[in-house]
Amino acid sequence: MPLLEIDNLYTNIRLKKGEVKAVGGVSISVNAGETVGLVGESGCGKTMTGMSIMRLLPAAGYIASGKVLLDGRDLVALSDDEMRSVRGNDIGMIFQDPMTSLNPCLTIGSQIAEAVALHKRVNKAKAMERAIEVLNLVGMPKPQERINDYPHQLSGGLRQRVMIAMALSCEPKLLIADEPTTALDVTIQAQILELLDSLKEQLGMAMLLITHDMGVIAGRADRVVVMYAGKVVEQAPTEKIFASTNHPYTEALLASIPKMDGSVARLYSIPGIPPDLSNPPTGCRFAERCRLATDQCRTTEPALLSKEQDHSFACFHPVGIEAKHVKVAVKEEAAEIARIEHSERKPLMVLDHVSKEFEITKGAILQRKAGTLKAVSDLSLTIYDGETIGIVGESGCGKSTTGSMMVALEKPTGGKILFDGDDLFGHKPKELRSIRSNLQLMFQDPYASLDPRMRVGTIIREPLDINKIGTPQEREKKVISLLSEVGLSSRAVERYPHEFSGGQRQRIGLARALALNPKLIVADEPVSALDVSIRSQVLNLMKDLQRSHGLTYVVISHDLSVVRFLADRIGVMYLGKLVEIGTGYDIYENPAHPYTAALLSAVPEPEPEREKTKVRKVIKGELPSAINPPSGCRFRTRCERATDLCAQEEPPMASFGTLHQAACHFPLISKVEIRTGASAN
Amino acid sequence: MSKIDDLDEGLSGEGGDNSEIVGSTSGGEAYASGSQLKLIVQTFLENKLAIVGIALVVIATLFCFVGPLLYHTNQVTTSYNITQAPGHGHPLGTDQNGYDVLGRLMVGGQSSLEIGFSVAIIATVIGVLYGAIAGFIGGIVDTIMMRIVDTLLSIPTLLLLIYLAAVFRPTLKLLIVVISAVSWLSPARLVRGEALTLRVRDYVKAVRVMGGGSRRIVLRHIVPNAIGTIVVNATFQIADAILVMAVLSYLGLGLPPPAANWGSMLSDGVNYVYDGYWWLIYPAGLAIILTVVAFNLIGDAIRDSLEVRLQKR
Amino acid sequence: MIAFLVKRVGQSVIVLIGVSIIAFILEHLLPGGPAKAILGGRAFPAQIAAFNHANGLDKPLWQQYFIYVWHLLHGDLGRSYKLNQSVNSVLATDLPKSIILVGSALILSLIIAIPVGVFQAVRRNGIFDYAATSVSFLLYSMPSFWLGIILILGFAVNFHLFPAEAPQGQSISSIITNPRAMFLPVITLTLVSYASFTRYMRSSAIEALAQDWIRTAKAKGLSQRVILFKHMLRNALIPIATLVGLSLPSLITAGVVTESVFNFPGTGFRFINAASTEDYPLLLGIIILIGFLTVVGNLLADITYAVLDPRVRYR
Amino acid sequence: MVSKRKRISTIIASSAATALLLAACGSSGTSSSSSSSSSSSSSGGTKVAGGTVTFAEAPNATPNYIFPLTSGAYFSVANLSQFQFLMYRPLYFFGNGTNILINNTLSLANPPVYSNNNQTVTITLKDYKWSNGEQLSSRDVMFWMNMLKANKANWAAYVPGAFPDNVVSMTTPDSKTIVFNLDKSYNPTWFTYNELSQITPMPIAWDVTSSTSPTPQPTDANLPDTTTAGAQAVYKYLDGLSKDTSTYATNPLWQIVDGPYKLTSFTSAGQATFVPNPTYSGPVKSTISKFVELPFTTDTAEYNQLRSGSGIDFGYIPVTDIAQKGLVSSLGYNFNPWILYSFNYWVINFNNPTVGPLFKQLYIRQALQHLVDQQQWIQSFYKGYAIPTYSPVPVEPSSAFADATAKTNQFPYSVSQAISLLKSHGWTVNPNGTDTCTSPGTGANQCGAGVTQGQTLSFNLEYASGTQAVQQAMDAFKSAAAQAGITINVSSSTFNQVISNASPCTATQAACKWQMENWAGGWTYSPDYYPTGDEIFQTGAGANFGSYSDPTADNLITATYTASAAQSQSTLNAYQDYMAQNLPVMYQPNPDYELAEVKSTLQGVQYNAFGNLLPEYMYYTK
Repeated sequence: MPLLEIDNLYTNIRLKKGEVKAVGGVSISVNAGETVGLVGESGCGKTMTGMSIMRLLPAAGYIASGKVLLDGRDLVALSDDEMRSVRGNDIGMIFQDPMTSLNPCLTIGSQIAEAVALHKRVNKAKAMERAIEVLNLVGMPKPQERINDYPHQLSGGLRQRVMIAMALSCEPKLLIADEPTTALDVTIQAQILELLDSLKEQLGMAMLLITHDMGVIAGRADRVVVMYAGKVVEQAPTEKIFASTNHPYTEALLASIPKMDGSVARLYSIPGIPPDLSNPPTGCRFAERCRLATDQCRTTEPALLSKEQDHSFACFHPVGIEAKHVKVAVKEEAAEIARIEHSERKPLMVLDHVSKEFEITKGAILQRKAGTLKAVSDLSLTIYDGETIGIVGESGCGKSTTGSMMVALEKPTGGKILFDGDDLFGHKPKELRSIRSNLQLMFQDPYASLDPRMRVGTIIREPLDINKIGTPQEREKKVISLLSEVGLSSRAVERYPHEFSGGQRQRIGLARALALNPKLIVADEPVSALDVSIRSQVLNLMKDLQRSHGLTYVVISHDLSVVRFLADRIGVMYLGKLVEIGTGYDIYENPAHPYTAALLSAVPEPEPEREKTKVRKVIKGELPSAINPPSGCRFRTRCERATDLCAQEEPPMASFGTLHQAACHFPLISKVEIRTGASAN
Repeated sequence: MSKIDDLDEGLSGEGGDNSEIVGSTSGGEAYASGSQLKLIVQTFLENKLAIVGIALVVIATLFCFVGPLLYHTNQVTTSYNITQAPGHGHPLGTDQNGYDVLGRLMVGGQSSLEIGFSVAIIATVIGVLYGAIAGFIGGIVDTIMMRIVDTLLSIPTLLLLIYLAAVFRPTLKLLIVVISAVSWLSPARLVRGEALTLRVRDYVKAVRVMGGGSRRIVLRHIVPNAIGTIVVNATFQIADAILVMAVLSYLGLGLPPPAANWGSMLSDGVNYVYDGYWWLIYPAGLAIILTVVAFNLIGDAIRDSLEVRLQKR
Repeated sequence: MIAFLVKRVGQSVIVLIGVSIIAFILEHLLPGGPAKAILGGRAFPAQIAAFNHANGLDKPLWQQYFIYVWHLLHGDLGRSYKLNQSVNSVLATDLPKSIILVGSALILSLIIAIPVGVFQAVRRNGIFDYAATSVSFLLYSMPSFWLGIILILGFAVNFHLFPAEAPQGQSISSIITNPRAMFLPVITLTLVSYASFTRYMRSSAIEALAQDWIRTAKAKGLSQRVILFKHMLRNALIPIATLVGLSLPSLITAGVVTESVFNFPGTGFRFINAASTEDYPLLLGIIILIGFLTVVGNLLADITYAVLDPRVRYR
Repeated sequence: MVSKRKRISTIIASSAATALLLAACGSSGTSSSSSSSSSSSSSGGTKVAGGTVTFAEAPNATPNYIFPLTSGAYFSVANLSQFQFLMYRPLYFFGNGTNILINNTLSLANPPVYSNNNQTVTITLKDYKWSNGEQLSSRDVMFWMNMLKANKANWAAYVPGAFPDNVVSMTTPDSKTIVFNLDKSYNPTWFTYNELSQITPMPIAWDVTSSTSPTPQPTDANLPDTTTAGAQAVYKYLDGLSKDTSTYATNPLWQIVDGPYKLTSFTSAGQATFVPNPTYSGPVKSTISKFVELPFTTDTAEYNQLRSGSGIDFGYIPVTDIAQKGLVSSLGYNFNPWILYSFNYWVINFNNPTVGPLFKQLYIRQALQHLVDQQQWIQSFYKGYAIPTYSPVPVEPSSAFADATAKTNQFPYSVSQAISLLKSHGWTVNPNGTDTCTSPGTGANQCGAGVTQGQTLSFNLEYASGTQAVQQAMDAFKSAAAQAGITINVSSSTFNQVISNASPCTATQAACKWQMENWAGGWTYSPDYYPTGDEIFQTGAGANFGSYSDPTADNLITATYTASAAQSQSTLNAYQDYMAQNLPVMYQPNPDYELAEVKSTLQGVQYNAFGNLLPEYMYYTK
């Protein structure tokens, strides 16, 4: 008998008008000691399923029908009191955002201990002892001292450890982890996933891992359940899901994810948007977006059928059985091409020993200088016309600040930025404005980057208005043509941003950025706020536009696969420093800097084989403060190869190939001497 | 630390309705039809209390401005028929000057509403300009301008009003000026606060990247986006001005008779609290309460519907 | 935290200087200047000149301002010529009484508003919530003097349950020992402040309840009671506590209307009397005091916030 | 509650304050008649010794100045009549029962003797002792006069040329006699009632300049008061002490009294407690053992306390609550309106550049007076508790001073008479519209000097806010005037603003913009007890706020204070008859000072027409 058995669960949410059928008949089972991954895009009902198990639905939500059996006991039928004794005791839960999931007013010790005291009926002191014990278990350094800390005194990673400790304090049989690492940096994500894995083994519990990240699933789950629009569309052991996908949705999902190996030239993208669950379509819910849909799909709902004993899917035209798999355009030996083209390009922007420091001040009137935050230190980089540079790094590494300086939103405190051979900040404000039209920014949050009070037409026309380009009629025309270029109809002109989806808004943002015919577009996390299926549309569009407009891109992202997909050359930043730069091949297949390698190994890939066999070099510890960065090599505090030399001397940039450079005393590959000197970066 | 500064604004909000639910189920992919104004109006009209508020305001306005055309009373000549109980051609009796109370309620309501609206308009215009300029120029000018506002806010409105009303002889215009003079502070702070939060929005950054100046940012982006807050605040200000008038009248610092407003009618009537002349106490009081409640309901509803718009983004 | 306090104190000082400048300007705005305000409209020019000289009013304005500030710094708020007493001694007798009245109303309104607000937030959009919201709207929209008078009509005139006016004694003890007479004024003030407190409490509680950590607490299996009182209330009370700090000046201002309705011999009532008898030095003295209380109250609110919220405390 | 109601008493208190401008000049004296006192009440019951009487002070009119040489800001009934006089008796006490007479029984001196064609006044003191054992002597009177001369600018009642300026010299032939030599002949009644009335002898012990000064003896020569500088130093010291109310009951200086009571406690809120002065040497000694004056913030507060039936022995009922007279009686109180010797009017500005020429036309003043419906106002607004005003000499309390003319309404309410007055002087009358002058000129049937063709009758009238009845009356006046086509723009302001606005001016001054000002308190004859118009209606007089100027009136006024004793009343009659007709101001009903409510067991209460409190007459019955 499985530990947890969800049987035909329906969960609805009442709205002012009608109901959202968030979970529409889901059946999932989880065996003891097993990790089941629950994947799907936002709004597919995966979180609601988790919440339904815990019966922690929002006030307007309710379980309409179905059973949730835990050890044979139907949780749905329990009284509130009985259910409370299950929560935290039999089932533990971890949430997405450790920054907001802990009560800011209580010490972490008391927050852990209260669950222990409640369920294990021990006194406070005993509960506190247990709290220290579990904190120790989750790898919290010096738990004895940390027990009286408040959540805000801890970093995100440590907070998530506290969350885990809390969930595990009563040794539950089942752990529900809802996007446990989404809010964390890659290296921390790897730490936490590793921890969860080992704890699961140690405690012999079952885990329901809810995530949107196929990479996380690939490496951690024994079995995968794919949800779409409130329904389970496919479930199978992890290897099978990836290797012999049967449902077109699962397949499309996988095909729309850029690969770390850079083998994909163009992503598959799913047309349309998910259905409105307050009025779900009859028939297959994916039919509207499915390349294989027939009339039958639109009228009849396919049942979840088992192909094999452990593999089932709900489709009339399963790929791999009835239909053919999608073809994904594959890149030629990309790295080589980049190397060849590069020599023909001329520099567009040169960052010459650029630094940016923010002063931290104290005091009311005197404003004493309390320190400087060294956001970017001594960064040199040349951007060639027509190429795409990717900048990767964890949060706080200075990549966004670098982007801001490139579009002249921030002024560097040291060094120079040359654009087309001109010092960008050597101009009067008025001249700077006209130069600026060559430098545009693409924003991360498509919801915040468009003025909600303006019609789309006005938004796209605004840069033309500001720079007084053309007559009003010409501007109107330009707006229409821009819209069609990004794949939106001219009817959009009269609409407001809130009428569009996130992906469409990101297109509007692109159209606006293109209005001034810029030479360089800095895209700061261009797709990180978008769902996987939407993401691929935008990424493809970005590639298309680059070709048609001859654009130069700087793509800033924490997502290494996105950067790998878009960029010709990639820079890796750590704590304000550029530690390595090279072509995608150089960086991903042949990294020189230990940090780059560690970063790469931390990224979960949607390749179960690779994930399972990967040698994990998990970076230990947390990111040091940028106010007082470590001396010498900034990475030395977390580097396995670090010696005294690293602390005393800052490693210079050294070449490892034509376009490949890294700053490390003890690189992973051997240096290459280049006669022309080291300034070819 | 801005948490405390924004306490007023932040807390007076009612918190998002089902934001969690809407967010997690529709995945931000919900399409709203029509313009956002339509959406706001739609949400607004769904609020039954808002309908009550609107209805009350319409009734009050009709009562005060159309009523006298239908119900003719002599509000010019006093009579010695004073403090008569309702009946005998005076449905609500007569007041201490022999005026018909029902007719007086209409005339008095006119000036109450006029004061409310005038104050709201003047204070909002001044406040928005001041707040926008502080936000527009920023830096040290902003600091100085906001310290001035802080300082003025440290002197309680009512006391400042009492002081000013005691020094200057109250006339309708002067009272409007004086009440406006203490009422512009909150819109100024609100608009400036909005400017501060809006200034860091990505779409404002986008304008900078396009080469747009601060002027454009303030006028085309910040002020239009703050308009909701401004309108809500103005609604509350109408209500507050009517209340303040009543209190000033009660304290003997309002408009002298024969000019009448609900506040002065009420405070005159209060003199007869022991004599059982209820018709001098309750009608004017009810008129004030209903009107003030109405404006508060409307303001609340507008705020809610603006929030809904934000939730649907 | 200390740097933050230093900064806040610095700002407060600037605001206080502003308040003193405004009060100084207000005094000199008086028709005929301070001398005429004090000596009365009919004073001979010679008398005014003598008064001006005796009180340094013939010195340059900036010098006068510094003399004025010098006096303020020594706690001298001026002299009420109408009462023939220093403003300080007037306040010394009146303020404690106001503090008792407003203080007890404040405490009482919090005692009612907190549970009601919490309950409203928990049973959001239920019948109780709607009823409580309507009541608070009604109270909020009611001119406070009218509320007081209706209470008098109801409790004192129609049914002789409570006296119609506050205790008239001049000493604090005579006020404390007459709780029956304190009932109506305290209740009036309580209802008025309850109206705003409960609305704050409700939204503060709703905000707290919507936080992720409430969900965490639920996931731990804690009971509703523990979640409300241990987790939610503690957080939701932070803004309320700062609100109490912010209402420090209301010790005087809240009483202005209520005290005059019930003839309560406190500072607020004194202020109104001073306004009607044109006792400008007393008026300004009280305004200065309130300005000071406001600034101190803001500071206290910030400190309370910092003390209650560990996020600020350990910064 | 209801702060508005408290003003009615402010008006009284401050009308005494307006008396600060009075003064004058005068001539010889008769002693006004006088039978001894003890008027009101004496019902059955056995008189018992002891007991406490609590007296309700008027709202916001608490004592706040103890030094008898009182400056303008503190010159009020509350400070003088109801506080200082209990301890420091004036040389001549006024008000004999409810009569407008000198009270020879309670005065410290025998009636003054006028000689030398009323240019010399001789005063002999009665046998009084200060509570420190010293004899009341002529030196004490000289002390007052020295202080007055040196500090006259600080004295509320000082007017240049009048007291003490009109006293050429003084001598003290012996310790009981003072002789005043005056600069000319004065009407003895006037000089006694209006000038000598202001003297309050002071103990020599007060003749000090600091707390460390040695205690002065009456026999000491060269005491500070004998030099101007010294007297000013003494004033400065005593005035300073007076500004510290907390020491009123404790400073030994203030405990030296010649009146019937001593102060034993005084709170900053104004609660004063008196006990009998055991060494009081006057004829009527206190029966009660304690007299307490209670402060109240509003008259509603007082009324609430009264309705509680305890706490107040001598209080009052506010006019607005008069309907509940019965309720109060049932609580064991006797009702008795207390009337002061005053008359009520509002001033019109003869020098106003716009409407001054109109006011200068007697027919216009008469037309306006015809629109004041005094009877109706008294009935409707004052509930019967007011007295009509027909001339500057009050009709009530009845006195020998008022003649028949003063007791009849010369201008009874009549819109039609007002209209016909205007019509007969060249005005086109337009009831409920606007009258216009269509026949300018100075002829008998023309508009009059300074009135132009097409001029309209439109006036601004500002009144003191806070009293319901006044507001009602002013609105009624506006209404009545409208019926005669006269526009009255009514506005209100605080009492202080109104009296401040209503000041004499010349047409070109900015301060002359005011047209009509009504502070609703009129004029109280105290401590200028003789009702002549020298300080209110004589050309250029300080309290002639409307700048009324009429040669006939001037002559008649001068006659009243320079006439011989024999002609005293006939000159006064001529003056009041002329004033009744000539309307220097607009007359309006004069509300009663206080609608007193006294515990029915409390007897002997005196309703002194000048507001003086005489607790020594009070006693309880079983």
